[in-house]
Amino acid sequence: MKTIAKSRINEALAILAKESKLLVPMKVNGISKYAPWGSEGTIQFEEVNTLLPPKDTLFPHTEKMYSYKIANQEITELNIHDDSAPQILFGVRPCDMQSIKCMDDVFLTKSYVDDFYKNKREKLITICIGCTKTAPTCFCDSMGVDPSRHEAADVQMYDLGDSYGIEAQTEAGQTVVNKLQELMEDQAGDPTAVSCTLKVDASGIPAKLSTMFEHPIWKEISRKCIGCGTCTYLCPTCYCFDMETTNNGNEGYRFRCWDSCMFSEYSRMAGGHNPRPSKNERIRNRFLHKLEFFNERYGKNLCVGCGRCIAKCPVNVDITLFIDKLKEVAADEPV
Amino acid sequence: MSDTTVKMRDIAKDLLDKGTVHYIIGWEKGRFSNQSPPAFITSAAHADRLIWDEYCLASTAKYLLDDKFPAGKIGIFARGCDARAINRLIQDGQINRENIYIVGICCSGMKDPATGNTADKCQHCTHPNPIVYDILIGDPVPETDKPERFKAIEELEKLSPDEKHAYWSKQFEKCIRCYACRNVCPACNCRECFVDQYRVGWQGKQNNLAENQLFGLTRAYHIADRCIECGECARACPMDLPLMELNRKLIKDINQLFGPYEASLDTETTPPLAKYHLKDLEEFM
Amino acid sequence: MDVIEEQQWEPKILAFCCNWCAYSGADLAGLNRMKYPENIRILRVPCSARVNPQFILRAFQKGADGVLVAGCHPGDCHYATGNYYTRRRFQVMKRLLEYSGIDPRRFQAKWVSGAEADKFRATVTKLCEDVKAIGPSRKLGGSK
Amino acid sequence: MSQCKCENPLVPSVVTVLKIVEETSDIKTFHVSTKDGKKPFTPMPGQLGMFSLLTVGEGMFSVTAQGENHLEFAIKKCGMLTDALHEIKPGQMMGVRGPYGNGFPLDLCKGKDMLFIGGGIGLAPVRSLIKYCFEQREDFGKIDIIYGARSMNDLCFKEDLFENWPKERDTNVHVTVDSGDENCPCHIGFVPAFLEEINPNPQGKIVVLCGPPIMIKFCLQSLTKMGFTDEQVITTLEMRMKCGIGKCGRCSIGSKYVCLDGPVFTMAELKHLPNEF
Repeated sequence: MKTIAKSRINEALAILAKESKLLVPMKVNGISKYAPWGSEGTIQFEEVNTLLPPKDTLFPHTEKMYSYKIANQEITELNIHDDSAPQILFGVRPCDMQSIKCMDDVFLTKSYVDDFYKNKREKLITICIGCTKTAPTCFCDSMGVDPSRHEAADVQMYDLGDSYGIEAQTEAGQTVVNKLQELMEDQAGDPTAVSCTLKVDASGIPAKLSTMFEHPIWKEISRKCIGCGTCTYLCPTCYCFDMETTNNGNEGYRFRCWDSCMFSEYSRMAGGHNPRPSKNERIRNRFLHKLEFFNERYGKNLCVGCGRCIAKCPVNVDITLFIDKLKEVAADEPV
Repeated sequence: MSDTTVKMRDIAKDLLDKGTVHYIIGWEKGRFSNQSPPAFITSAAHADRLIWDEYCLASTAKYLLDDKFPAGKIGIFARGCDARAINRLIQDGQINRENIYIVGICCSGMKDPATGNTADKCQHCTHPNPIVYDILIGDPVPETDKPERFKAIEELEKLSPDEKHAYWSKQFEKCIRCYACRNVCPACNCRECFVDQYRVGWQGKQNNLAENQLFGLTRAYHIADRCIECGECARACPMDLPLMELNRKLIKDINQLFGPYEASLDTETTPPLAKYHLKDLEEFM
Repeated sequence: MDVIEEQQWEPKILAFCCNWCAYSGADLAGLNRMKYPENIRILRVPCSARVNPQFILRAFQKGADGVLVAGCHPGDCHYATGNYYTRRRFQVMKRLLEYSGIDPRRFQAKWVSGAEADKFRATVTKLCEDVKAIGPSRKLGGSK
Repeated sequence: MSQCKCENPLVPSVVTVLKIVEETSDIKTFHVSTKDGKKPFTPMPGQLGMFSLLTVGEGMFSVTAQGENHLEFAIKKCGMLTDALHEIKPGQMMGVRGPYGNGFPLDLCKGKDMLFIGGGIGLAPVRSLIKYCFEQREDFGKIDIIYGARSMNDLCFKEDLFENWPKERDTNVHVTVDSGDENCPCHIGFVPAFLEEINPNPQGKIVVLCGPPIMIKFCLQSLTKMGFTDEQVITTLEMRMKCGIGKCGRCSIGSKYVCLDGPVFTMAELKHLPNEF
């Protein structure tokens, strides 16, 4: 297998950063996230995963869509905003790669393609590094994700202790690997298999959930939720967005920004009617969307088992505890 | 800690069996050993889920707002900060005292699940013993004034305007506007928050430094004279913003300008910004 | 902001003037042909207590370089106690603005009675000169 | 279902308001067409368009009718955007994007008798199908139109209701108002009660039902009482729609997106969805 010594990884990064914007997992200002290589902060290849998911490289928290100029009744200018540039996402973990695959299904299929996402996605090269250790909150192998590799990544790298095994999986990945040719040696070495300590039995959940819309389990699970957006904004697969306008005199722009189904005014309609008035309906909607609705529509779970929501929920609402409780409870008998 | 757990469970069973309370809010173990999230015990059989250990960090008080017109009394285990939060909700007219049955617990401080040493909110706690309760568990813990809780603020005040701006910009750039700080805060109990009134246009929905800072400063100002320094906002923030450094700055100024004051030690004293004094300091002549 | 633009830059100052005193003070200044800088944009409010401190934050965010809140002298308020609340409110807000890095000279609160036309002119002129000295406001994400 | 031809489905194309017809005190119909006098898109009956006043916001409205080179939207004043829309004058330039939604299932309705039940502004989405039925008159059997509103001056599309449609072949129009004085020309009473009075027989009939939720609820009860099956009843759902292309999650019910898989559903389909609308 082709390998690059860990000591020479900075040279590899320098080469990659020449033509395109290179994003690496870093701790910037106390927060671990994907930041441009070279920005002040400490690079973190040894950490299990970042706190902020790579979601905002393809689906930014706030994204300008189009700007316009108005002259009383006329629309004098309307131009679409496109700031997509070639990017390389280095050091993505398999669970986040799976989340990118879920986002591709949402934004690129089902009769409409979202151009803002597509432009960025086409110019992105993903370099996935398999995990060699897991955090207590990781449960990706229970959700059908292999912690050591992911087939959708352009380049797959394995942590072999003092060097990284590297293999291209797409021709975009091959161009990247060719650029790093002179840093590579041939070395035998096989990736160490790793498995999560937190195990969950996620089989048969969509079928069971489809009969449990009125089940009392929702009230019991959602009672301690405080209705904030932490879980949805840290989740790599949450893709709900809102669109708003900002005006400044006779010009302005329309932007889209992340939104959370946990917020009270998320589904409030013009007349004041709200189909999900209390946190009970909202938690039900979020868990059903993650474990059943997305499955019905796209054929895969929307939860990739990264554990960020478990780690950071202020009151420890835990989707794995919910799945465990789901197993014990029969479809209709109360909790 | 463990005999407190036993007492908690006995009291809960007793209250639920006799029907004095409809349900009781306490803490139970989460999945991991350093997690003790809030628990809602509805029947005596479940009372054994209750636990008292050094990770019962989340406040139980604000859940009273989810049940403003309860079928029966609501039981609630309250530490020092929860008791002040209950006073805060009563004084803001959100709940009334007869609907709740408070079991006070003298609290000697909780641990930060990430680092294991004393949690920030407990380091600066000035009232660990509950100031309002129906029964009390444990004997009172010594209370000190802890003036050093304003030290970090004094450090920041010495900086130049540009350094201050740089510091707060770095902090507010991290904010992801998840509103966890607003949703845990007992003083944040408006019927409709200015953040949700998007038709009025108080604040844009974009996530950039300008809107984040507007939200952070506005929320800090809205609770300036009602903040009980429970530290839940800083604990709940996933991005670890130093929110208490904002709230404590306002409390420090209010103490200096209008005389020493601590929020919601009782439910009668009007908060300083809701009243005036003819002889107030004159600065705008 | 290159140098040329620096000279052409004119500060934008927002003044909340209470209808009964400060606004009539400004009116009187106009009647007496008093000259004060035209960068000031006066916003008439029924009482200085009507000014929500969040307006100040929003003003700075939307590009104001200086903000003035002018009300009646304590005791003269048409609504009896309005300006007592204003006094406490803006003493705290002034310090919070300073604490978050905004230059204290950018935000002023002053009592101007209906007869003090000259005090209004002096306050506005001094505020305008201070703000011109400091330069455009970048803080709180001030626009351009 | 015709595809939205502008290259980016989230960016509107610019149109001008040609004419504004004041239907009632709070409902206006807007006639729009592009700068070069053509339709921005050609929707099927029941499809929606995202109508945007750039400085205020966007809203999803059904295309109530379409001419050779203009589209018509009927909009009731009940929110921030609709208030602003009711202030504008002809000549105002707007943004429109679409067509969105699945529109009415025309193959299901072909060859059947049609029963249209509308309430208040609910007639607007149904009117696109009614006009289509009159254009392809021979494909459809008998047509009954039952329409109700709060009072005489709350009836919209009066010209169609009283002049054009009664003249059509094999069509009868029943109009009712909730309250009116004795010399009011049409029936007085609520739509569900009026429906039971007319008592249409369910044989070979498709019902298109659209109106306020309370009216839909009671009409459904009377229809089932009269023997109509769930497959025969079609309705359009009014949900909060933001993107219109089935991505943003706002209009989701269960795994379905109302703006993409709807807004037209048969009652049978609606029964399968979790009742969260």
